[in-house]
Amino acid sequence: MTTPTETPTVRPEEVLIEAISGMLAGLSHVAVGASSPIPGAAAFLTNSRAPTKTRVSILGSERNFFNEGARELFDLAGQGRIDAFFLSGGQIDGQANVNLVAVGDYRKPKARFPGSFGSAHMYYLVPRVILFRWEHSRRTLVEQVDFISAPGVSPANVHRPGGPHALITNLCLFDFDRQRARFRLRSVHPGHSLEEVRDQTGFDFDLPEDGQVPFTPTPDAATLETIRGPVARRLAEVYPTFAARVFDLGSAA
Amino acid sequence: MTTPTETPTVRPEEVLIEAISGMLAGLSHVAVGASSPIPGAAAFLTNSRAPTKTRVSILGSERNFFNEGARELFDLAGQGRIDAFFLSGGQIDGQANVNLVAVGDYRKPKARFPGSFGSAHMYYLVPRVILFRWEHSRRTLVEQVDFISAPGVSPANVHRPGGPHALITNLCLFDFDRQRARFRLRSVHPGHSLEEVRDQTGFDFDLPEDGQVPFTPTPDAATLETIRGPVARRLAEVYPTFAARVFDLGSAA
Amino acid sequence: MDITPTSVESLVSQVEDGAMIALPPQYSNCSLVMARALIRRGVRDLHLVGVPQMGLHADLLIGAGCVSVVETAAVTMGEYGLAPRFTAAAKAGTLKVLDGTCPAILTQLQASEKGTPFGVLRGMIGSDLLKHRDDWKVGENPFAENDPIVYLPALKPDFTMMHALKADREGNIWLGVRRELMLMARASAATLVTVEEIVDENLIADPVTAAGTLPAIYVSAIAEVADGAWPYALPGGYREDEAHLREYMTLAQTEEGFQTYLQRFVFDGEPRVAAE
Amino acid sequence: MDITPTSVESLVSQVEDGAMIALPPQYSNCSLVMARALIRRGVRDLHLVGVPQMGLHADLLIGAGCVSVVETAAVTMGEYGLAPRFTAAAKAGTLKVLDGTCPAILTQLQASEKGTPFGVLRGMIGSDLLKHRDDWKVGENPFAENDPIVYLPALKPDFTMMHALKADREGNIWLGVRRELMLMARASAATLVTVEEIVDENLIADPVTAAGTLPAIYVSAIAEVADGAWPYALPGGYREDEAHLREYMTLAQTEEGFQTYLQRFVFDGEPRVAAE
Repeated sequence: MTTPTETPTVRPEEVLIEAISGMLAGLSHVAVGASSPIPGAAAFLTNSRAPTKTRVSILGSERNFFNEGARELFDLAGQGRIDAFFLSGGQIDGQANVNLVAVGDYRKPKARFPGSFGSAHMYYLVPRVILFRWEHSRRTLVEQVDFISAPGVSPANVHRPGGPHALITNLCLFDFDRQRARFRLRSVHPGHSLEEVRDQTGFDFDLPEDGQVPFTPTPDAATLETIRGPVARRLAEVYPTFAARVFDLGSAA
Repeated sequence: MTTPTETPTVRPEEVLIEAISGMLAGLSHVAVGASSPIPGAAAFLTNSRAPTKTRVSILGSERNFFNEGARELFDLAGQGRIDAFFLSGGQIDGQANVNLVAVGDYRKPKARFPGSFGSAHMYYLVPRVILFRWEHSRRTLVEQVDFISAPGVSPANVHRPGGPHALITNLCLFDFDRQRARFRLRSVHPGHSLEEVRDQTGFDFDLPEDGQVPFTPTPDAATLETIRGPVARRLAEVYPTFAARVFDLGSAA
Repeated sequence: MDITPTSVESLVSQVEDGAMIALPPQYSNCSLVMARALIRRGVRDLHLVGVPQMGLHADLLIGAGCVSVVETAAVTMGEYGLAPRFTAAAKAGTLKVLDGTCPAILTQLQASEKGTPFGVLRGMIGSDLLKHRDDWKVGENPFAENDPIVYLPALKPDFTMMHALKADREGNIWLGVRRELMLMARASAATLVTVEEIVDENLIADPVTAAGTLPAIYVSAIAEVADGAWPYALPGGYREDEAHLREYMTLAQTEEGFQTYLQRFVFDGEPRVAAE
Repeated sequence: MDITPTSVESLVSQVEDGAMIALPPQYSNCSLVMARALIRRGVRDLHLVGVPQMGLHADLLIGAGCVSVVETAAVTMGEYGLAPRFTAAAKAGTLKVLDGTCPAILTQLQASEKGTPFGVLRGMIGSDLLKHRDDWKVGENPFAENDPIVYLPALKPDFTMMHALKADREGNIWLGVRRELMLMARASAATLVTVEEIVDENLIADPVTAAGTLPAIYVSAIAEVADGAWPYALPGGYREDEAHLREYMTLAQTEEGFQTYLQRFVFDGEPRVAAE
């Protein structure tokens, strides 16, 4: 573990935390998966800004309010008591299908991922699912996934109050249009470009209607203070490794 | 509340407690409904005789080992973890149908009972259901019930590992033959007669194969001591009114 | 995320005519104080759901004319006898009774808890319950041949009402082993709770009490009110008031006597437990 | 009704080749000491069920050749990376993987818990999971028109294996909020438990601890063994042994390295946590 010799003004992770937090503003209950430190930080940031409005629960952590065991998160989703959730994928395609299972032939795969977790349920039921994948490459963002753990869109007769809302990577932020089943680029993170996004994306996507691609806003000074202070400290309780690496904080072993 | 001036040698309730206990011997788990003091006493007696063998749970009491709330009893039955249970009925008929709902027209009944409770589930799933009805009369033991809360027998394609095993009243003990869907008199309680049973029973029933109707055995001295000692004391914790009345014990208000 | 306690009258002011209200069984955390407040409010056409059965709280509401439908496995006064106002209303045909059986009602709530449109349950086939329940269906088990099973629609009450020993400042409620109350709250759109007291400790943060605590996310509003289960018992709190229940049983045998009871114990202000 | 504690070796001696074993998720009361004993016993063809996912306990058993089927929502080493022996076996095609999704597995266990032949669940339609699961069916909701829903058969494991902080002399097990373990035990034919210690207090008789206690009726056998979850954490007990898990991840990248690990930490006697 190396200590950065110079702290950058705004870390790339902080841009994502701010962008995601913007998509969570005003929601009542945000649930975060067990290995999602950046979404977790974004949820904590939203909660710091509106502590009486937005609840945050971290799956698998002892720091949530569940007491019904593993099924409570999924039951809450079924009851409509979760407003936003995060999913990732070994592959994500242009129709927002996610693959958490395998690359190549399912029975003898070239790559095998851990498995679908709760995606094949949560993706259907949580109104605002934000896809999060740090690595933006043609390996991860593909034209068509090899295995659909959970589809981006469903026929009209399939009960589906929820679905994909956006996709955020280390390069940019896409919105998802459920009617057209396509991503539309919303913004590119500072230091990156539309060309880089095009180069690294395996699927076709739309541009903003006015054709102008803005940069993803960076957090202001007050927000940075919140992220690096209370948010980072809460994060260190749940994701110590991440907090130690990014914020130089945490209870490293 | 009057105190009996003279304690009878063997109380009628004690004959029933002993008879029921005999039907519970060797079972692993006996569950008893909330308002069933005689079956409860029988279960405690069985447990006193074989404390490491037979568990007893009293529904609705805080003195059981449930912690999943109201559904646990029914789930246990569904799992096959309950060996014996008790049901009663405002009416019970010759096919062991029980009526816990209404006499006369269901929509505007002549008599209305509290309701079916869990009978329409437990009667199907618990291997040994013992029907208990203190009042043995043509009013309670009828040819055909006016409302079937739970049927005595079911067609072969209906999943039914459980069902009626016996019927015990203040007059006698019947066995139930599920193949023939008929009761067979096993014994008449001391002080009563076959004629009295015939007079007071609204349905037709079989006699023992040898035509001889024995008396229901009375508990021996050691058993009476157990019933009046440890069993009565445990009963007083759950059914104080009954224990006070029958055993002159309990925490009367 | 703190919850601001309110009054019992404010809790029941949320309940509109025709609401579907889930009520706990008579041995488990009944909020009699809310039942009395509902009567004073003069609410009408309630649809009561017994989870899975009900007692005095239902009998009072029925007798006071607040109820048009009861959906339950039983209405019972236990050792005290038949529930007098329920029995009278059922016999008069003025009350619609949706007769059920305990595990069916629990299954219907579990379907809501899980967000599925229905659940299934063994038993019931051949029971007259099914004859009178158009909302229950016998269907096939798709994993076997000729194996009928009962399909039960999800039941989502508008409200659950309960009384508990304590709540904390976040709105978490101590329920111990009475887990049907957690099921009811999860299955219902809103949950109104009266508690004996509000405590400073955080019930869900303490790993020892967390398992027996209803998390605040399921709780809509709370009022702090002593003796809220009276005359029923509160597990861990107080025993039932047998003398009062006998008095009720005597008075409520007639419509006139019941009105006397209502006047004395509901309309003339909120009674408190007399003896300790 | 007391239960007589036994040894870990005696617990796993009940497990025959081909048994279906439900295992808790990696963050919840895994009995690694039983997994190691199973490997020493040389059991074969196990069918592991992850409730709803598994970690090191499954990776060890798979790598040691004890497993022919895994039925799970995931096998994961969390922040440490992909589960190396699971990944290798899946890529080699030598392990049958029944890929599921968390709430489906929980629904299948809930069906067993309730004694129904199946349960239903929203979601999944259009997922490739369904393509590869002949045992899952898409059917209709009988209470609506044109509303497909997934039907899932009841899952009844032969065994559940878990580790807990404490048991009492009756065989009641403290689990706190880890209620998936109670579900697993209720759904399974037998439940084998290792515990850190056996205590004199009665966990189910105390109303404060009762809610978080697995009742003894669901418990088949218990062994008292310290550090039974090691190198995983035990909630309320100890933290995970990160250094050991990193060592595992390094060694288990190759078959050879994994055999070295097995020899050192499984076959050469039962290791204990080194540092406190």
